[in-house]
Amino acid sequence: MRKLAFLGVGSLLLALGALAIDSPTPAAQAAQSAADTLPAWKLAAGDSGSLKGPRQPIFFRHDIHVGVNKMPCQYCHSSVAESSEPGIPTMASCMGCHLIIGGSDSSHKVEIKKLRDAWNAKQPIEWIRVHSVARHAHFPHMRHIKALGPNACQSCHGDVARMPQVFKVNNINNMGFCITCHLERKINRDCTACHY
Amino acid sequence: MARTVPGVLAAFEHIDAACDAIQALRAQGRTDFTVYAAAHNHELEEAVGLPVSPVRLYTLFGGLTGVCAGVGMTYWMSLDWPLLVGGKPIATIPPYVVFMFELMVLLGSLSTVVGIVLLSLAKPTTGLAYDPRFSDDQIGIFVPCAGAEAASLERMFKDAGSVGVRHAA
Amino acid sequence: MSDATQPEGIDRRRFLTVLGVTGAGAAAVSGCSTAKVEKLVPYLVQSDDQIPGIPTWYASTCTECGAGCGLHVKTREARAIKLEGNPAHPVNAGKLCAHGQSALQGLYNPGRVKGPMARRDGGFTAITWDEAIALLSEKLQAAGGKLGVISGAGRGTFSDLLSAWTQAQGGRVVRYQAFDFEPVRAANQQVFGTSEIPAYDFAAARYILSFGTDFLTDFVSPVEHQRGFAESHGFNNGQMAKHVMLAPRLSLTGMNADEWIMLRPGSEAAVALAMANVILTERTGNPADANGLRTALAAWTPEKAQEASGVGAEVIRRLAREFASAQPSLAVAGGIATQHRGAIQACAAVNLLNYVAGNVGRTVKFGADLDAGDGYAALESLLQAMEKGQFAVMIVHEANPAYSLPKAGGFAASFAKVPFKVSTSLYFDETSHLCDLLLPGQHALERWDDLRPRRGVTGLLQPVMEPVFPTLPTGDLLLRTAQKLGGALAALSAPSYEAHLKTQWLKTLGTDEAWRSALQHGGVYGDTPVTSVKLAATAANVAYTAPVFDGDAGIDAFFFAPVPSVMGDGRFANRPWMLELPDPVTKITWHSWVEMHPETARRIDVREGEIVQLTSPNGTLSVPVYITPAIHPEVLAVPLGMGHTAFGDFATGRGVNALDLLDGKDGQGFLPYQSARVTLTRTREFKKVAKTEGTTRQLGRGIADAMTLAQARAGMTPALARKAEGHEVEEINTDREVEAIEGFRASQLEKRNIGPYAAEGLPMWGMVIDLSRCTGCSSCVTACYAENNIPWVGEEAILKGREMTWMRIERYWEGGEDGDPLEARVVPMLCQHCDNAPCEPVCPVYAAYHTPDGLNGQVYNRCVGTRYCGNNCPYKVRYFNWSAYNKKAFPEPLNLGLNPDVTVRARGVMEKCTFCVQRIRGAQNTARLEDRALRDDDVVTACAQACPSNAITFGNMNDPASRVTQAQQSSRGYHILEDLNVRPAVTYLAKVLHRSEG
Amino acid sequence: MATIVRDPSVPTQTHHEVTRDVVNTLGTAGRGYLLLLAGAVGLFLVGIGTFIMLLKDGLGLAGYNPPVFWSVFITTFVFWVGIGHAGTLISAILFLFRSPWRTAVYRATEAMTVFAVMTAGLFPIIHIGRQWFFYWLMPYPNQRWLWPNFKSPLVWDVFAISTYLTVSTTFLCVGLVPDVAAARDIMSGWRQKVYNIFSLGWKGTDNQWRHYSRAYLYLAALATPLVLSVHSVVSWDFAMSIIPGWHGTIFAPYFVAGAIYSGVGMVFTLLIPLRRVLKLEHMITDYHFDNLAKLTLFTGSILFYAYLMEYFVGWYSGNTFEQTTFWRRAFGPMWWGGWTMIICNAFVSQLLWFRKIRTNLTSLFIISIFINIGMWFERYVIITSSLGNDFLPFAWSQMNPTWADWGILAGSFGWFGMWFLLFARTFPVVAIQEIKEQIPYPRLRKGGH
Repeated sequence: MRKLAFLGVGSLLLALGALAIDSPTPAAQAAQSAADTLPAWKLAAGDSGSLKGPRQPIFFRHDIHVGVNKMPCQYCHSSVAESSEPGIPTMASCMGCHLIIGGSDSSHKVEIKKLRDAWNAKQPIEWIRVHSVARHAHFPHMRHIKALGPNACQSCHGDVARMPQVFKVNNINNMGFCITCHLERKINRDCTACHY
Repeated sequence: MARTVPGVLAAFEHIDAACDAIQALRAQGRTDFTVYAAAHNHELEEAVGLPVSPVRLYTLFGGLTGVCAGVGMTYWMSLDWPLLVGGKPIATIPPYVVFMFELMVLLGSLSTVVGIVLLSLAKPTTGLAYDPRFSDDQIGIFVPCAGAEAASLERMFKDAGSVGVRHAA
Repeated sequence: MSDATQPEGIDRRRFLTVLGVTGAGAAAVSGCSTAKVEKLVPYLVQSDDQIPGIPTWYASTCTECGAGCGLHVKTREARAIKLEGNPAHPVNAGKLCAHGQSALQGLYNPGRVKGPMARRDGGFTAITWDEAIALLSEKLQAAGGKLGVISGAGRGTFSDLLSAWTQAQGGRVVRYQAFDFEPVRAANQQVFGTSEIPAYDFAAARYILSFGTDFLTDFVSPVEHQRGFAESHGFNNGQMAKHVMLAPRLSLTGMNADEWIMLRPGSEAAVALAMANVILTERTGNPADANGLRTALAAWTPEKAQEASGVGAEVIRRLAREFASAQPSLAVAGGIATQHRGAIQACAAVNLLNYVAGNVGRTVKFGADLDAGDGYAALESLLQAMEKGQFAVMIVHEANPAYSLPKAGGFAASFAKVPFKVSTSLYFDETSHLCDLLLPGQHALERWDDLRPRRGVTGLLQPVMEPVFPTLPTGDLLLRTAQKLGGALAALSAPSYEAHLKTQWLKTLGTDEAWRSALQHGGVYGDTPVTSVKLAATAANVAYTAPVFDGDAGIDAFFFAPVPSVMGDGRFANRPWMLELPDPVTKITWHSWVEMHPETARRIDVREGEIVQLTSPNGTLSVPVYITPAIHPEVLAVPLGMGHTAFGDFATGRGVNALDLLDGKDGQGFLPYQSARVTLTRTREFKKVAKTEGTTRQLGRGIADAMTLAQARAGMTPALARKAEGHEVEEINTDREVEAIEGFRASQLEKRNIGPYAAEGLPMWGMVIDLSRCTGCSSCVTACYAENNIPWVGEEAILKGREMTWMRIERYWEGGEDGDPLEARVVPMLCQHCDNAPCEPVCPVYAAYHTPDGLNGQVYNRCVGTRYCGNNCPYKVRYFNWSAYNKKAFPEPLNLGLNPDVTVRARGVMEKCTFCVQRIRGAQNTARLEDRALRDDDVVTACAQACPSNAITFGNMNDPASRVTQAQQSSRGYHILEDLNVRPAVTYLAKVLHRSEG
Repeated sequence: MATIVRDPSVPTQTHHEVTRDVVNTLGTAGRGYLLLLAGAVGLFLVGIGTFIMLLKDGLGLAGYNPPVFWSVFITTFVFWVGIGHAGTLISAILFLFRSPWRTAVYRATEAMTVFAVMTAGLFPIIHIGRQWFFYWLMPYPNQRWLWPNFKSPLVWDVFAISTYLTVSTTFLCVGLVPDVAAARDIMSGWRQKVYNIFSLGWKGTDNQWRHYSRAYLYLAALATPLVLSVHSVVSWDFAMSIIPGWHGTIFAPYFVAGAIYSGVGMVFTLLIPLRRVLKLEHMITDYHFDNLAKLTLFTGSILFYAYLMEYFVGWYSGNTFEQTTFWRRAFGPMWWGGWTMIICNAFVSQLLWFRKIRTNLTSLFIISIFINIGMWFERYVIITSSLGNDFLPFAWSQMNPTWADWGILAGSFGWFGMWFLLFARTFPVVAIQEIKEQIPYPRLRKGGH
């Protein structure tokens, strides 16, 4: 008697609806998640399996590049401010630095070598995708950067600067996650803003 | 099996006889007796003379709750995320009347059922002597009592025209 | 606009997958978020002009027909995803026909040859390019000059190279187009002493007389013609040209005629001569030398023309007078639909007519020297040589003679006599199946090339993406063989065809900058010169003799009319977009048919869909009947371009090849398409015709409204006009009711302005469609398919009425009964984005709702598919995914052409026109980044962009200055089904009929 | 106790006989019954198979032919909802009217109602394009914060149907309690245990009867407007649209009458064989069928009038769309459907003016079959023919059902039949206690009060 059950809910909806709606704010989630991923300088690729998030072909350390070396996100994800796609760094831009920088620690040397080999073989690296919005939702990155400033990345992607291995902090595929923010900031909630 | 209540159980085949017996019991000022019947019967009802069942209050309450739920749900949900369709106002009464009505009927009837259950439970039947024929063609009267009283009641029932009297202990 | 300079080292068009959502044509399927692991593959080196998520545009040139229109190619993540016209191009000025746009499906066609192949023991086996070139060179070596080439390539650097290459080996090359204009050229030779094809200036003409020429579809330069035609024939503050069609069958062009005069096939010359005669005798001030024709023409009286053509003498006189008095006027003849054995006469007669009316030089402009092949005669002589076994090697390039020549001509047999046959065709077509070596060339969007369609216009082609398959541009093939063979060929020493092309261009351009800007603009465009012509001595010999038809006349014999349709000469038959595009006249898709006049059908008692056998001396065809009033009772018309025996899975075995009833032989130097009589036998078998039309009459519902020129000039509204015509007008709402409705609406508008709807300065998107300009050419339909990832559904689904055309062209017939003239009305029907949309309130989940900017939103991923909206839409413009069309319609590599900005709809959801919301949002994003408000021209829908006759205007109705708001002011404006009070955002401007007074 | 001129509404049996006869129907099943049941289950499996195909390949398998976006599934949905109505009418409305002839038949008809609505409830799910998202039509809290559109008649439907199902089920179960108790007191073994549970400890004490009889009255009072509302809401699925042929104010009463008409038709189809199989001839008598027949005649005549009005208004409206629609309904490509519906419903029902036909079970049975067919076609014609030719002639078309449509239709009959047969063997199909209520208890002293 599913329908019966549903109708029970039906009469209590006001209360339940309110409950369902308050989900933790992205900022809070980011902070909490950052706490359990403090950057450790020496991490071999072997360790990456024990870390959150998918294991990448090269153990690329966002925490070192962004956290320690203070590289701005847009240095690599260059098109984020002008295009709907942030873009991922070309092999060339990686090599731009790593032609010289071979890594101080042995565990780093190994990974950088992988990069150089791939470059010499003219073989692009197939990164595992961590964040992907459902394909029926269009997310224009540039609009969000324009509105929230160049460092707004973490409001969705979490504090990448402290992640040895990037993982999903927020379920960006939950429409509720987008809506929370749009509501807080009193931004257009029109469906065809994203769905077309 | 709950312990049985001691008392006298009389069976009747004739309606007038049963009614007479009930009248007699009430004349003695008794109200604790129980009358069994296979069907709803007005003569018996009059004889027993209990007030009208309060179950209708449950119905009323349920119905009203339904209407309110109907109003609240439709209005709140329309305004929670205002979407314009067909150039009509975002929240508007006429189509929502349907929901008020349906929920009224639904909750009304459900709470009525709840009513029966609760009210019947108020006067439990466990342990009272019972005979299968009461759900067939006989009328039964059970009076909780013991000893001499029981004997007098039995005599009274016999006189009234009972087809059989049994003592439960 | 990006140029083609290459970042050193790495090819700038590396084939890359980028970012799951946008890359790899990754079909964004609605409804489900995928759990499977997605890969991100970075560029090695990102080219300076490729930014993921942002389209890159390249200028190029269309090669689908000889017209040489300019292209803008939209690419995303190094994939071509949309073709649009190049606004700077003199020929098409930013517009493009359906054929041109379908080039994408030529590029991504699954039927392409995926690499070089050689015939080994019967079958084809893949080989490497080096082997292939070695093999070819060796054969050429051995051939010792016994080399023949049939090339369909347009005139340009490649054709020069090809002839240089061939002649250096002592071979013969023939440039052959199936649809040529030889009769026109012959007639021009006879009358004006020049064999070139003139440019027709329709825009300047005040009176257009077409002798069966379908100049909007398949004649010389269709897009250019349609632009001009819309300019002159479209109603423009009180002015419009008149268009009269004299033809046995109503073509797309005929459908746009103000007057259709049905004449007997082959009798055009008689009428044209009579008209010239009338003009000469009645009118003074003819061109001086024209008077010399008086005696020559005196014999051709209208009465004589009447018995030849069945057109009343008085009508002929009237037309002649109108034609002469409207200055300048324009008469056109020629084209496949009139290519009978009297075609040269007809064209010559029309030349005289134009001349005496003083149109030559004004609307008929010589000097353009439009590209025409070497002609059918040249091909015939080549074939005879082939028959005699004079060739050791035969190369067929971008031509398919095995299909486009009548079987009776025996091409296959004589082709078989050539020991070694090579095809550079991109597709497995009939000809390549006969060949020994397949050297697939590259598609126009993959290679370097250029075209010289006419004097003063040179179009460049540049690769917009990495080749889909490992193919080799035929130019490079020639150069590499040349290097191998050496000898006389040593001169052709360029390292690559690209280099060769550039050197050729630098000869004229000089600097690299000039070359770069040429690339950016898609070519070099100068003025087309106009040379004046005089009557030649032979002009006086023009005469009319009834043309000969194969097969004997008789009561049960019909004229057989193979007519060009969507498939052209057959080259488009392997493209689903074209197969699914309803024929503009009959609205039939996916198969062949025979058109029959209702009287005829009644006489021989056949019903629509009955399969009949047409028999001519040369063969037999079985086709289902389609009954239409738009054809001469003695004529049976069958579309050309179908019935392929090879040419990919889409084309093979679809419909019949009308050429099978013709015999190829003819002395006059062209293929006489209209030269057979057929007899008809019933089979009593039936096949439901896969047409998209329900009923052909609009039952006085005022859907496609029209008014006379006088009424339009008087500024009448369509309703008034209908009253004036004496039609009783449906007045469902009295004035008081209308008032009440308005009052009610006002109160509703207040109540709904909450939340996002209360925002200030919102746009209100709207559209205006001018029916006096719209020709029904269906270019917008294909544009919509390309832009919005609309799946084609196939014949079986169309038989169940399940086509998905967001934009469809409805065609209604008016009149045609008891004397009053037959008239075609076309209405582009798309989602009207009603303000009071009936589809919205019935959706239980708000999947259909109204956006704050006035769109009728459709949220695919919210739709559960109750289809109530489809029922409740009075315009029937909502389309449901009955099956998983998104999977079926985009097989590899067709999926590469998907537009990443538009969700591909999954099975079970409703879809419809969105006013190209992705373009609107895109423009809004750009404007936001540039901190400015939207401009009027920021958003152009795909249909409006493509429309060759500029019939569609789109914009913000809340902006009083916008073009759409201006256009809405027209008194001709009306809404379809206005009485329903759904308040559509699409306004139609009534068609205007230029009928002769009295 | 027979009298010279007896009131046919008063059963001839004694209380004891009533109990015995009814409870006897609960015995072990005979061959005929098992065959019927097997048939029903078979049809149901056909339906399941078809539905799986639909899930796999999509609705394209059915004969939809746009602009005909709705066809057999919605037709069958309306058909079954309609069937339901007769039951509630007889059990609730006639209860309020105290009409004596309802008692013997109402239990069976009410069971029919519940199972018919249960069947109907499946169809909106089968019919939609993405069946796995059917629950989006219900207002449940979700992280997207999306709610259904309460302006949509389809959401009205969801509420109306689910309410109707719930209430009629409750009504049925409440009515069953005393009878199950009676069965419990006679039966032995496992059956007794089962009934013991279902009887909820019913003893028939004065107190229980007091609340029970009252509550039953209020349930009937609530169910009564529900009967009328549910099919009105269903009719609004069509009437709320703008499609000529659907957009009619007459629709609500028209559909309700049609519903009851079809329902009573189904009652005949079920009861005439059932009473034979269960040997209840002396309980469900000609007297009851006669009254049911009169009800049929009444609703049938309302339907007749509604048909006339539809065509009249179509013509009188002066609205070219309405006129075309109705012209084509009668003389267009769907003429056969149009006339089937008129003949089977409007004309056949008029035969019931004749007492001979009314009282002859064979003729009644045949007529009932006509009614079932006619009413299914009525919905089919109204839906497909109106959709097939509405505003834009260019888009007109007709649809032909395919195996998928028929498969689902068959499945629905199987599903319904299965439940009804199971019920008939498991629970008293005649209301013991209400029959007894009509039979006066014997008296010691003649005359009585």
